[in-house]
Amino acid sequence: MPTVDKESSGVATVKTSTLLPDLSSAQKLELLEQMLLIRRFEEKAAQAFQQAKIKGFCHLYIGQEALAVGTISVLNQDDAVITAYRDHGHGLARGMCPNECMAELFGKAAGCSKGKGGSMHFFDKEKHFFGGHGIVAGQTPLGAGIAFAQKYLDTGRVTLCYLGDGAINQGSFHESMNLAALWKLPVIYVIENNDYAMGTSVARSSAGDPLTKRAVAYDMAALQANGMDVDDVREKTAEAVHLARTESQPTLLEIRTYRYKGHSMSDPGKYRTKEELQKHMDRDPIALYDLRLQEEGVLDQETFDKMDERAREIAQEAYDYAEKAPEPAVEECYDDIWAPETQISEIPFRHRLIV
Amino acid sequence: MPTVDKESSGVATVKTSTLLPDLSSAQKLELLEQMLLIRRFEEKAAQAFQQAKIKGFCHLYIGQEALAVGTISVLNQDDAVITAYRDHGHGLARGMCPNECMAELFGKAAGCSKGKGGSMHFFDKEKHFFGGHGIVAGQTPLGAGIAFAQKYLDTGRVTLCYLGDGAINQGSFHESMNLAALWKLPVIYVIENNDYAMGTSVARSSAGDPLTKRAVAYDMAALQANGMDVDDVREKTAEAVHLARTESQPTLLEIRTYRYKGHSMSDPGKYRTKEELQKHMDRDPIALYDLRLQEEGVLDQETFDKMDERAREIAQEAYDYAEKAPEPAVEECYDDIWAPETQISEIPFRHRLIV
Amino acid sequence: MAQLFYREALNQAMCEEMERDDTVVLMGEEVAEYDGAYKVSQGMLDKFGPKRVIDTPISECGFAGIGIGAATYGLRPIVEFMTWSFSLVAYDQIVNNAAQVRYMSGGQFEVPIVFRGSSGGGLQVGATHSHCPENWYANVPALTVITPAFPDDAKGLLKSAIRSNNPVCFIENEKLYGFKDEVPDEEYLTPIGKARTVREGDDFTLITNSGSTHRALEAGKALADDGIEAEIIDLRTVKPLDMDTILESVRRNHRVLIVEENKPFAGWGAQVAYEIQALAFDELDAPIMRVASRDVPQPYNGNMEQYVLPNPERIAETAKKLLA
Amino acid sequence: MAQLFYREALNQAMCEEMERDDTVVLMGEEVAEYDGAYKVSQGMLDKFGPKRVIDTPISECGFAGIGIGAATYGLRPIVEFMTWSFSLVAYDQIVNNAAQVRYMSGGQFEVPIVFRGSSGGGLQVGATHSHCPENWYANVPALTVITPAFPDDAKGLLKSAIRSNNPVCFIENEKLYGFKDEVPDEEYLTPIGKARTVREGDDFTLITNSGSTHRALEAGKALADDGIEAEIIDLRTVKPLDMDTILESVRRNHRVLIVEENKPFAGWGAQVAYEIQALAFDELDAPIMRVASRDVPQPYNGNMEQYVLPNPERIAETAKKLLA
Ligand SMILES: Cc1ncc(C[n+]2csc(CCOP(=O)(O)OP(=O)(O)O)c2C)c(N)n1
Ligand SMILES: Cc1ncc(C[n+]2csc(CCOP(=O)(O)OP(=O)(O)O)c2C)c(N)n1
Ligand SMILES: [Mg+2]
Ligand SMILES: [Mg+2]
Repeated sequence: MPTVDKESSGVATVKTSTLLPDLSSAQKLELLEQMLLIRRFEEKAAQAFQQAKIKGFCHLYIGQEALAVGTISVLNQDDAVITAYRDHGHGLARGMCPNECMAELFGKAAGCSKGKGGSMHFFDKEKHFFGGHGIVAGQTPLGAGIAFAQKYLDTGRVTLCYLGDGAINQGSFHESMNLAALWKLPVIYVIENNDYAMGTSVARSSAGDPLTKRAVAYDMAALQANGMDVDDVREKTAEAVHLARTESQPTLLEIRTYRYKGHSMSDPGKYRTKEELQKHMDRDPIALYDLRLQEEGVLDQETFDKMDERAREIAQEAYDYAEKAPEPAVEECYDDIWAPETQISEIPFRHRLIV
Repeated sequence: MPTVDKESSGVATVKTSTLLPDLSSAQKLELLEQMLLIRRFEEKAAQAFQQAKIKGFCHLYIGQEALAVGTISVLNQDDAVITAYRDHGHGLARGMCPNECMAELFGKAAGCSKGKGGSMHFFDKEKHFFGGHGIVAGQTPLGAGIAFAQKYLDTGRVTLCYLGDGAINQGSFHESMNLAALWKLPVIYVIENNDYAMGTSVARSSAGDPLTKRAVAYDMAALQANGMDVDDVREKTAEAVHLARTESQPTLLEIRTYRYKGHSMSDPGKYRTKEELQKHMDRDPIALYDLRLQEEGVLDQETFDKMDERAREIAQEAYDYAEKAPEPAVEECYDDIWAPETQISEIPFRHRLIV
Repeated sequence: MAQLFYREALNQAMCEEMERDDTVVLMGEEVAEYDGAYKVSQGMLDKFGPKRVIDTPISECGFAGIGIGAATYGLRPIVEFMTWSFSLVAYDQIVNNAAQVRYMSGGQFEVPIVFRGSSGGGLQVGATHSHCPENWYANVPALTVITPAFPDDAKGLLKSAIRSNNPVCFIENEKLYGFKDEVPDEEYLTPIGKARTVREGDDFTLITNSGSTHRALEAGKALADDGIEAEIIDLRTVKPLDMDTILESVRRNHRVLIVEENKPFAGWGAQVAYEIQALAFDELDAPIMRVASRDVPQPYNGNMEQYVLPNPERIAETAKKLLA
Repeated sequence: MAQLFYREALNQAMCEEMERDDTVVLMGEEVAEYDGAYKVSQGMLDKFGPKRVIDTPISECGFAGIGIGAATYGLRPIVEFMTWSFSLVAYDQIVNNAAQVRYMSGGQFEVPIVFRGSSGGGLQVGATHSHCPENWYANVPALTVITPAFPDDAKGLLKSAIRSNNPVCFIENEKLYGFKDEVPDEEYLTPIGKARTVREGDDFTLITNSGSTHRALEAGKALADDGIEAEIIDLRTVKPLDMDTILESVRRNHRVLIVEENKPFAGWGAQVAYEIQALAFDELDAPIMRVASRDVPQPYNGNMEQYVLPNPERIAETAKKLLA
């Protein structure tokens, strides 16, 4: 069992001892499948955005697939996941229906949020996916709150709360870390460090290096993982999850990754060089895992091509589904504001149109 | 010259080399005088509060005198000071007029803030005293901003920004520390750790120990001082001030102190034992310094008694002054909202009474 | 009926609901070991223990968000702001998360949470500590805003708020904690969204809420001595507005005075005035008038602060202008 | 006269003022190396260097407060919020510090600061990103709130705001950045606190601001085809209100429609309506009407969002009701 101990750096870390059972070939292929699905889904979304079928903001996850897939793969189905606005990958990794996700991007009634949330606000209660949040770091207190409830209700469940490297400089995250550590909440804060917040590099936004130091202030456990290697992501996440589940201790998990596309579809990305981008694409998480599985003999090129073909099909089906799906009636803007009252009588006037 | 370096704890610290010239006897007596003045002023304020001449909140500084006096004594006259609502001590140590301070507590027009600010909102522009702020940690971004301007204008000046131990858990302080470290602002954040935020002990509010660890995240220099010993306070503050002045680097300075009275006048203080209080009163900063000076032969009992007598007189004079001072006219509530316009024509309707 | 202080009535409401429902928790600064900065939660730690009555660090943004997150997971948190003035650092959490997560999720998640605490001026705590946030929150589509003026309403409305499946801003008034009045002994719920006529009169209709209700009643007495009878409606719930009760009275009295502690520019009274003239234009014999706080930051000086607040004298004077 | 985009006009205003006064600095997320998220600060880093055009971390509360502190020390910061929706995490700094430090210090400190950035809906960015904060800030006594609708006003008003010795909330509109119109070539200042009649008409008076001005003008055209002439007043400054211009028009037209993007409950339009009926009651032939955003969180779906916003159709329909 991992225990918190302090390195000379002052960063509390979790002693790694392998907690993960070896994966069956089928399980390994499933990880690859999920990463491929995210990649192809996002490419399709990009296409739909260029066709103006998707509006507003659209933040793509391409390049970061191993992070969402790896972290979520070590969770139980009933553990909770909450993230920021770059949420397509997490939703799909959590098992959300690609059709409903794409329909949400198209703003259709069949979307996972009935077309009211959009790209930044995916939600799926059944999948224990708590969104999809547009305000930078605004989800970090919510993540602690979900963990608070999990602990209060003795569920034995844990929460993965993702945030970007730029989000660590919001006060809400600092308050959340202190509260999570002080109250021993089973939450894992996963910093998806893709080196940039829009056009601002970590070095230009954040004093202190590495980011795991942000945990020192609270004597909180901290770990780093390589976000391009799904196996490393899984191992480090497993340590943190185990610590949360067995000792109800939070962990700050910094995962280094990289986004291939612009911050959002409207970002030309002048702030980085082609070489820098290429360097990261050369360690592509999907190619890397494909290679590993082929070396292990779990996979051959033909199977991979089939899997990739299938991923493209699913993405295309999602696109077709979303396109055909009906628009919501505009009057439905008045629905979903309030939950029906069950313990008191309905509140009068609430649904009155204010003149 | 001090330079930042990291200890194994991961807390960056300032190499101490004595930066303070020896004090003359007169200077030492002045420190004692200031501490005595604050003590007697606060006692008089407490009396006035019980007489209902002071209303609202009144947070006394008794027990913490060495902290304000020691830190401010190493500043230049034109360095900036900003603090929270427990601000009487800092104002007096900064050289504010006791009469105007007491008049402010009485809500009189002659008060340092014309009776509009009250106990929590002392200000004195001439003394480079930027308040007096009621929202916990709300002054911490302002402190960084003042330091930003000092640096921008090449003033060579520095800013002391005080906050309480409870204030470290506000997001605004975290954002301020990151910005101060990232932009190398000449600001010293002084945590007045008196062990309690109202009735909440540090252990119940703040994960991580010691509080200087809060600086690690930002690779910011950090120091601790004994707030009951004015000499120790001066030495550590001098290190931080030197670092800010010569290298424009911020420091987190945790000073351990204790408040003898309730959080505010309305606090019975049930959360601590008489013994705990006594333990701290036994290392009273004034008694301690008195003893030291008497041992050094700088002071004898008679002189001390005279100084104390004088401090009581000044406090009484302030009380009398405040009591006699006239009430502001109620219509003056419309003054001091806006600075007169000098670069554009006055804005019409601004002073219109909204019907 | 028992005579209870406003603060005791609130305490009873929370205790009864916590006994009734294990998912109700109370969190906030000093609510547990200190018994509450204003003693509203007195004795609750002893009754329910530290698991359910929770002291927080001074992190309003953080613990408001924790309450919201916990609410989406099935708890029914009561989040106390020592005063609503301190909710400004949590404004984003309340507006963007508490009020919008249900909508943005297409109705998947419920957010049954009550934010409550003290508010308002009159105790000389100065500009940073005297805010009246009714309009800031009532402007936010999904939020319900409740502002009780009497102990019985404080209890009955807080119980209803805790049982609501939706986010409620429950805005108490610091000057009322020490106000004592009758509270029914048997259990009861006060309906959200219903105003209460606290004084009947046929010369004009005065619409008010919270602490201002008491100043209005004082003014009402003084006016009665001059033969002017005010009908005084205590909104109790600021949003949604009980326009039925308001319009019924306006149709009888044809003259309206609104008394609110909000600063005037787009305070809640402006909305009430707008709706009355929109819905009962022909019933009005005179322009609707308002007595709000003056449009200045809150001064510390006592006389000045009373001058800034809607005090009985200003209310009575304005009423006379209204009837002139 | 040159044809300039709204964003270019804002850029010129900042550049001219920074050339004129060394104490003016610009800080915000992506304002420097990225040329601004909406390209408002394009080229300013090259012109003025990193000391005066400063990229910030995503810490609105922190850098808003830094701007305020620097302003009390004599600088004149322009603090850009990428959008005003993100100012919610800085609400306390703006309300309690920017707007109150001068008052609480008895007038000792000046706070010459401009908070500016994009706002509003219509681009399908959803509930968290579409806020219209005019009323939230205009309610705060010391704040001046400016909401330009045209490039020339955007430039002239921003220059005035930067030269003001007091805190200004300068609320731009995302949909207008790409709007092009004439801007005088010679230097000029547009006075704060003066409304502008952008269309003359004698059937009714329409009062609006910012992006809604353009929707109102569209509706005005459509109505003209039906022989209805709207007089359209663009407030330009929401607080303080130019009641002279408003009342002068109301006295001629006797019917008033207010069009605002604020959510309706205690939006700025409620205040305008209140003041008009208070000051010109006998001039009104019909109740004042408002077209505001519908009282729901902002939906992502495009048609739904247009339905929620004050669109030209709703404006025209309501105008016809007003004249019926
Ligand atoms: C409080 C707040 N400020 C600003 C924004 C605008 N914004 C959206 S994403 C973003 C950058 C975030 O970068 P990071 O946290 O690293 O996440 P990434 O986009 O890299 O996944 C910014 C500034 C916002 N949504 N919320
Ligand atoms: C944002 C905010 N929350 C709560 C309060 C109420 N409050 C005033 S002082 C205080 C305790 C602060 O303790 P600490 O920071 O240790 O300072 P000390 O009183 O010990 O000097 C609290 C909770 C406030 N003023 N501002
Ligand atoms: Mg990033
Ligand atoms: Mg303390």
